[in-house]
Amino acid sequence: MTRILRSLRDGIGFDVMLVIIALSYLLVFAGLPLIYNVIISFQTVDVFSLGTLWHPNAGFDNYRAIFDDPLAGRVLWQTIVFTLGSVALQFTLGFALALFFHQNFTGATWIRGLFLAAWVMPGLVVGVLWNWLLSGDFGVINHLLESFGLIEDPVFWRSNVETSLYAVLIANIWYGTPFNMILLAVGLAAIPGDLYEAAELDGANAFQRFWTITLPMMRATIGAVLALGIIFTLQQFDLFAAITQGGPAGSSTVAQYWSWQLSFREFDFGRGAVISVLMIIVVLFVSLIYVRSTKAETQL
Amino acid sequence: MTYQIELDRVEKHYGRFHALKEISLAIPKGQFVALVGPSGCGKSTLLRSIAGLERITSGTLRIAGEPVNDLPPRKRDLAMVFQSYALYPHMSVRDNLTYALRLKGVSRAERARRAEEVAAVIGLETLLDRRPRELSGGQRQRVAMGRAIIRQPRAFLFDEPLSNLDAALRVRMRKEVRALHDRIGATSVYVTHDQIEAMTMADHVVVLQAGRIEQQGTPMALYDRPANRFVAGFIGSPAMNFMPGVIAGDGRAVRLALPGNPVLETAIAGTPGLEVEVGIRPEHMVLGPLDAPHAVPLVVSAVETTGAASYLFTEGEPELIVTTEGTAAIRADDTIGVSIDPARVHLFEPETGASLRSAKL
Amino acid sequence: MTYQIELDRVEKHYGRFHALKEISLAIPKGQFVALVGPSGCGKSTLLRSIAGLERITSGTLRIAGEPVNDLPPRKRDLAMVFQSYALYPHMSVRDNLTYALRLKGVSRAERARRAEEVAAVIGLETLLDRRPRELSGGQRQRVAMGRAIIRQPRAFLFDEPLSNLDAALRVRMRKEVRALHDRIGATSVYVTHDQIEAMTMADHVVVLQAGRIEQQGTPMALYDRPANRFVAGFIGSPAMNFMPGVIAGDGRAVRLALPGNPVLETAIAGTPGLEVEVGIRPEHMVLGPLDAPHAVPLVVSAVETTGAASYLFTEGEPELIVTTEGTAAIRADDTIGVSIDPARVHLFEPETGASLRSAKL
Amino acid sequence: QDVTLTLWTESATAPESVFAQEFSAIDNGVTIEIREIRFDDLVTDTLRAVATGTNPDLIAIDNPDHAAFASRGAFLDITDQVAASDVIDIDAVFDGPRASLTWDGRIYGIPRASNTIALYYNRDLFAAAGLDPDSPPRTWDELLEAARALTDPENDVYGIAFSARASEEGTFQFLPWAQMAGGSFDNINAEGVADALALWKAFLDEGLASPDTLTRGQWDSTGTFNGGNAAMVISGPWELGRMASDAAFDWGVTLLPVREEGGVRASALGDFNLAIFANTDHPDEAFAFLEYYMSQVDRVWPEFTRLPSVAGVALAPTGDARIDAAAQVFTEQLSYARNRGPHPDWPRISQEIQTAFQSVLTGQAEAQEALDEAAERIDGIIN
Amino acid sequence: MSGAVTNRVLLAVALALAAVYLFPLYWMYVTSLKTQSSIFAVPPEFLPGAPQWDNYATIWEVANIPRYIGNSLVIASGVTLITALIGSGCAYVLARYRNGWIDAALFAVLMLQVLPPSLMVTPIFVGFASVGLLEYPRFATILAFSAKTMPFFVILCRAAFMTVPRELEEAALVDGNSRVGAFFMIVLPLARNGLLISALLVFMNGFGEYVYSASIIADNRLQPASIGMTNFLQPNVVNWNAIMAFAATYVTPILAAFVLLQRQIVNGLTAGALK
Ligand SMILES: Nc1ncnc2c1ncn2[C@@H]1O[C@H](COP(=O)(O)OP(=O)(O)OP(=O)(O)O)[C@@H](O)[C@H]1O
Ligand SMILES: Nc1ncnc2c1ncn2[C@@H]1O[C@H](COP(=O)(O)OP(=O)(O)OP(=O)(O)O)[C@@H](O)[C@H]1O
Ligand SMILES: [Mg+2]
Ligand SMILES: [Mg+2]
Repeated sequence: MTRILRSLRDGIGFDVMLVIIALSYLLVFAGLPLIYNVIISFQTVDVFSLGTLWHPNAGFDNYRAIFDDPLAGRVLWQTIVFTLGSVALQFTLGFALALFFHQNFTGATWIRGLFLAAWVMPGLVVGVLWNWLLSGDFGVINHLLESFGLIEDPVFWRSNVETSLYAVLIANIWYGTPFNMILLAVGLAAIPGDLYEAAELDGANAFQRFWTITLPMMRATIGAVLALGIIFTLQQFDLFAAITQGGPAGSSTVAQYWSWQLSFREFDFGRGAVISVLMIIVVLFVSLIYVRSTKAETQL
Repeated sequence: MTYQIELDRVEKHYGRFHALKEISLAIPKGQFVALVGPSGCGKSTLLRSIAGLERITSGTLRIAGEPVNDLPPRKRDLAMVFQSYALYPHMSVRDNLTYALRLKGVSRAERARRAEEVAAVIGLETLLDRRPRELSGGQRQRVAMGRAIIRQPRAFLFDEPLSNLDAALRVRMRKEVRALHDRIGATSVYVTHDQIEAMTMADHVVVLQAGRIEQQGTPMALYDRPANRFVAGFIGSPAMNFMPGVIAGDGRAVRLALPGNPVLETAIAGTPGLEVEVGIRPEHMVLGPLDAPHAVPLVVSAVETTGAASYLFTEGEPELIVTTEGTAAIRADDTIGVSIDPARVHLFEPETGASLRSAKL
Repeated sequence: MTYQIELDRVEKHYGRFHALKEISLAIPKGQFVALVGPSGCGKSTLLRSIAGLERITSGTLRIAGEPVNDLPPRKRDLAMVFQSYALYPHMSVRDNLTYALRLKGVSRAERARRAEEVAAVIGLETLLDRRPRELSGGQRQRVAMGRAIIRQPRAFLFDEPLSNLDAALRVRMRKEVRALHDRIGATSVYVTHDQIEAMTMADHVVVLQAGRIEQQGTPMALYDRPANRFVAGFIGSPAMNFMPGVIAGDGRAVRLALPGNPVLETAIAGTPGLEVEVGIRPEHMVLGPLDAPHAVPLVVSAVETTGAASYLFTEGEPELIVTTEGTAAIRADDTIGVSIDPARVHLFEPETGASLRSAKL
Repeated sequence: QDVTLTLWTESATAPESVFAQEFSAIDNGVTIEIREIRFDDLVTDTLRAVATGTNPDLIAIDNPDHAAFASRGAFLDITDQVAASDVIDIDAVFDGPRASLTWDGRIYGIPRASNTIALYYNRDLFAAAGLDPDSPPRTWDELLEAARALTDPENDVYGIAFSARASEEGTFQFLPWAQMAGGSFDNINAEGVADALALWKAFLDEGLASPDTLTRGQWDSTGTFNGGNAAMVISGPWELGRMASDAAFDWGVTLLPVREEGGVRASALGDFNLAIFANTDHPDEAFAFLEYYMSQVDRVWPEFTRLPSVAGVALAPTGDARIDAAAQVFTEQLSYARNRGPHPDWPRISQEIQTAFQSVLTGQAEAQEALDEAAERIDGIIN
Repeated sequence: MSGAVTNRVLLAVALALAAVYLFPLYWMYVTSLKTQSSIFAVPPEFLPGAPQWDNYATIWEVANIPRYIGNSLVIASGVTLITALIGSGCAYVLARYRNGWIDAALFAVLMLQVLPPSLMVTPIFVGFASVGLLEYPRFATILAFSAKTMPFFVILCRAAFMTVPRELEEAALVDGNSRVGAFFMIVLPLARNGLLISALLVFMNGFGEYVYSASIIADNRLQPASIGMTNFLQPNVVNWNAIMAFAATYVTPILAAFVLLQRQIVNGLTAGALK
């Protein structure tokens, strides 16, 4: 007993305990629901039997139904475009802003703070705002583009099957950029200054310093931000609900929105769960890649 | 004449702290300059200012004749060994070494060759693929050194590059550095706390104290003719002994506040009766029989020996150190006779510390 | 007898790298042990193992008689100066110094008092409120030192604590540390590259090479009776000169591969005709008139002088170093006569490097 | 012993909430606690609650969703109490609302109110376009013509606004047109429905309605009408208050145009029902509240601008002539209103209808094909 | 270019960027002052013609804003507390070692936040109902949502802990700290920036939490502001300007606090080199 206590205070027990606590918490409150979702993806779930764990077995019927759905292919493609587009642009813009505000100029820190506004705003409000901004007739974006002479006729961002996905994408980029920026800013600030000094003396220009010092030194942060970015984007829901409802004609439906529609609009929880299981598989790969990438991190 | 590195009344403030005060220094191409001074006197600051890592507050810095106050470090083409090493933690030793070459666009094969070459010099051939975190302190320092010497810059700046190395390695590195310096005809500024390094490697030694240059000159000039008490005490190890004295006789002799109040004839003229501070290096106090003429009797309080030499510490105020060769058979509480070479005596003004010899020159 | 620190066949592996090999070492209470060895030989690893920062792979470590392999560092009650300082960047110098006291629950007033006291010792009274980032390299090192000596632990572990200090400060710190050690009767393990530190401060010197203890003993024992060529070369500065030789005469003499093939009568008995490696320290080669008996004529290739002593490097293979006192009037290309004290000659087996003297003892 | 009932509703300012507070204030030992739930979450949360037995005693629920709960026995069958009640006269309830409450011939609730949609038009713009503000369009052709005449891109004016978005609102707006053309939710591919779709498509393709019609709700569409950017809008009585205060022009309301002169009229039936859950511990107190509600039903128009679902309730004048006139139109329109369903799987049926009209309007499918496919899928759901 | 000029140019660019970026926020404020219909005006009104200040008065009266915000604060604080308490330790360990177990744990942590709340809430609700946690709805919400924010927090903090030199912790151990003590006194302060920012992000997340609160908290009096706001979203009537006024009322103070705090945090000292 004292041995265990001692180990908790000073030894490996301390580490094990810290991880076990967090993991068990997660397993209970996130793991069980996740398993539940996997289970019901193989069951026929009646709206009123939601409360019980055991439902009629459906085998792979739900999966078949999803794969046979004409929407499936489009949703897959749209999900890929939306996720990769969002993450790539959020990250790039976030990094650019973080670097920009990393320079020491008057007010840099204050103004950077303002960029966090998006993070503070509830998703619903952001969705509504972008719904208006992107509106074809009374939308400010069209108005500005027209007054700068960039477009002739208003673009119906939300209602054109060609652009509706991008309408949500734009809003999501706006929404997610500050998250990337602030975390990358923290990562930037943690790089010891003398490395830059050494690199400068070694003849590295700003660009080279970025590629050879900043980027590799920020591996841990970048890996985390990207992995989380993908996962968050895969959960983005409010913006779809507020801007396009996945329409018109499914042109902006992505996996998570479809899953929600199946579960809570059509009350077909089994099929909704199938999509979440497919998303779990995607995230599984993302997680694997992330975990692998941590091998290349640098501990100071 | 244009100098390779030239500082003209350079000042540096850290906030309210005045780190460099009116530093003027001109280093011709090819010279090897040692920068010495007590801890915290501004040596690193001076190096960093030359490198362009610190903005100097005022004054002008020229490299090869051109003012470079506003030139970014990478345009100055200098190589520096940081006191804190500043190794790239995310790169292997090999990549640390060849980073500058890579930036210069040196081919991969050439880089590999140079890395091997330098690794041999710094003795890390087998560790090229390790990360800095997996190296010992001295190995890290050697990587820092290797990173500088792999280049052929206009000037080298070394900030205590050998402090964590053992004596044998240090001797080897000293030679290698000096040979490299001579071979590529570079200019070097070398910060060190090691008297031997400063004296044996440098063409020119600059003594800094509290951000100010106290004296500069060849190593032997500083040893033989220190401009003031500070330099006298700083150069030479163990440090010079100081004691009060009074100018006696016709002004060409000095009476020491030592047992027996010996009077030494010196080569320096002064006003009789003037109180002075007398400095004598431990190695200029010769052990002899107690009854020899002019022998000062001193009681030993402690003996330290390094094998090659022994240091005798004497009782009384001020404590003196006497160096003798080899392992002396003398122990604490023995009384020894010491005779002093009058030609090697230094006199300083008690208040200002200025050397009286130089005052008269 | 129980020892304060006792290592019994301690091994340490870093992955595949074997850093400590069968280290057995017993340090009685109150002893001051210097740990020396070339860069990367495992000194820091040994200290860190004693401190409990590295888990030893096998063997037993005892402190005050108790095995502590599994005891966490804080229960070992040791103070350590890290080679890389490891100052807490978010704390002022004062807080860095008093952190351990705070953990012990020492009162605020007492802590303040102790901080002032230690600051005076390390000469940082005016910098107590600075952050480590705003200190020079030497000042940081002094804080690291202060952090250890503010405590009264069972043992001190010092990892090159003075390497970045100037000579004068180093002398002062040496004395302070040794005085502190004696006052509180602690046990100290002191890693250093500075021969003088090792020889003058330590009661006992341990020479490490490639993770193995080569020899241990009092400083003078190591200087006078090195167990092998490695120790002989490592202890003493400048390093011992080595040259080939052959046992001659009745086995009590050795013929050196030097100009004139001098034959020295030694105190060591060997088989005539045996090839040996002969070691002579530079300070045991005495300059004398060229025509003196046994004088070996050597041509000087370079002269280095530190003021107090000069080192003459000779031409030919092997290069020898001869130490002379003061500033010699000798220059390169001069021919000097050197006589060798036969009593100070060391003989080693060429293959194993083992000392022949010890082999016969 | 005080009895506490819980009522879940979409709004704390809706009539049932206000009446529930009054009912609690009456010294009858019953207190009703109200929980507001966002409309979008109402059904989901209730389902979950029913599944875990944490459901309330009373609920106000959108009428197409009523059948799902009634058919599973989640709602209390109040047929007998209603029959015995002197306050509630179920026969006075309009057919549409009554059908939505009924499952298998039994009664499972009372209607809260009713609403439907009609055509609002901007009299000023009519005049400006040379149309007679007093004879608004009565047939689809007239409607199309009027929309063409009223459309004025120069001044950012669309001829007509409505909502065709992929949500229940879209179904609500589309079904009347399908019904006027002879279709119904269980016969969505009836012959004329394609014509109804053609009409909508014409509005969009000719630029008579904003392309954002596809993603915009009724409230936002009507907003553009109020702002003067659409000359006509199809919407319901809930707009009257906003329009009266915001619209800077003269407006009128008329019945939805029919397919051709004398054609079948149809309209959508909206608004909520009130129901008691079967597992309540206090069915009598809960029913007492329903009775109280019905006793106050004449207040839903003047105080809440909602149309009572019960015949014979006079609509008290509001003091705004336009609103009072509109009330008459809506009351008449209500009499043609048809239910969505009732069917327990209504949301899925509705989804199929939305998919059909959206894919046609975006040009991704031919009208008849899309409708046929929807009909087939709906058949699968119904049977 | 002299320092002062560079400074001013950078500032100007920053302001321009901020202006573009913050436009939606501006739109929120403007809309909250418009009439119901002028929101839809063409061309859009950049300044409300007749500011409807009483939109604010209305929501302040109708919606019990202080109560809602109070609840939001309770939930956000609870979530932050639990997440930070449990998460930072885990993040620290995951940063400290490199082996298969750690990889597995890291993987698990990341995987466990894959599902969107809307899909998690049903099983959680069912589970909570069966163990009676629904009796304490705010606490239940905090528990459930913390599991959502924890992986996020762990992954980010792990990156922060990676920047703390190991040797400092060792120094603390030798100075007499236990592992726990060294963690709290040395490692935590040094990873402070990343931790605080992550915690702040978690707090913000908790402050705007909607899905769990909406499902779990039945009692209006315990519901957070995110739900209070959506009460203006009714099936046919959507009081946009009230929603915007509501959002503005509760976003503004938080934003202000955030701007102030992040400045301290991101700019705080960094560990830097050891030597
Ligand atoms: N983490 C590690 N992984 C692998 N090898 C290591 C690691 N740490 C140290 N070593 C190796 O172990 C050996 C001993 O290292 P240690 O730091 O003890 O040397 P040292 O004697 O203190 O040297 P120095 O005088 O240069 O500080 C070195 O060769 C070093 O390269
Ligand atoms: N960022 C800073 N802020 C304030 N003072 C500083 C800062 N950096 C250095 N100093 C001070 O400036 C003085 C000179 O520092 P510098 O590093 O040049 O000393 P140094 O001569 O290199 O000493 P050492 O031999 O100990 O390395 C020191 O007293 C130091 O405390
Ligand atoms: Mg320095
Ligand atoms: Mg070491």
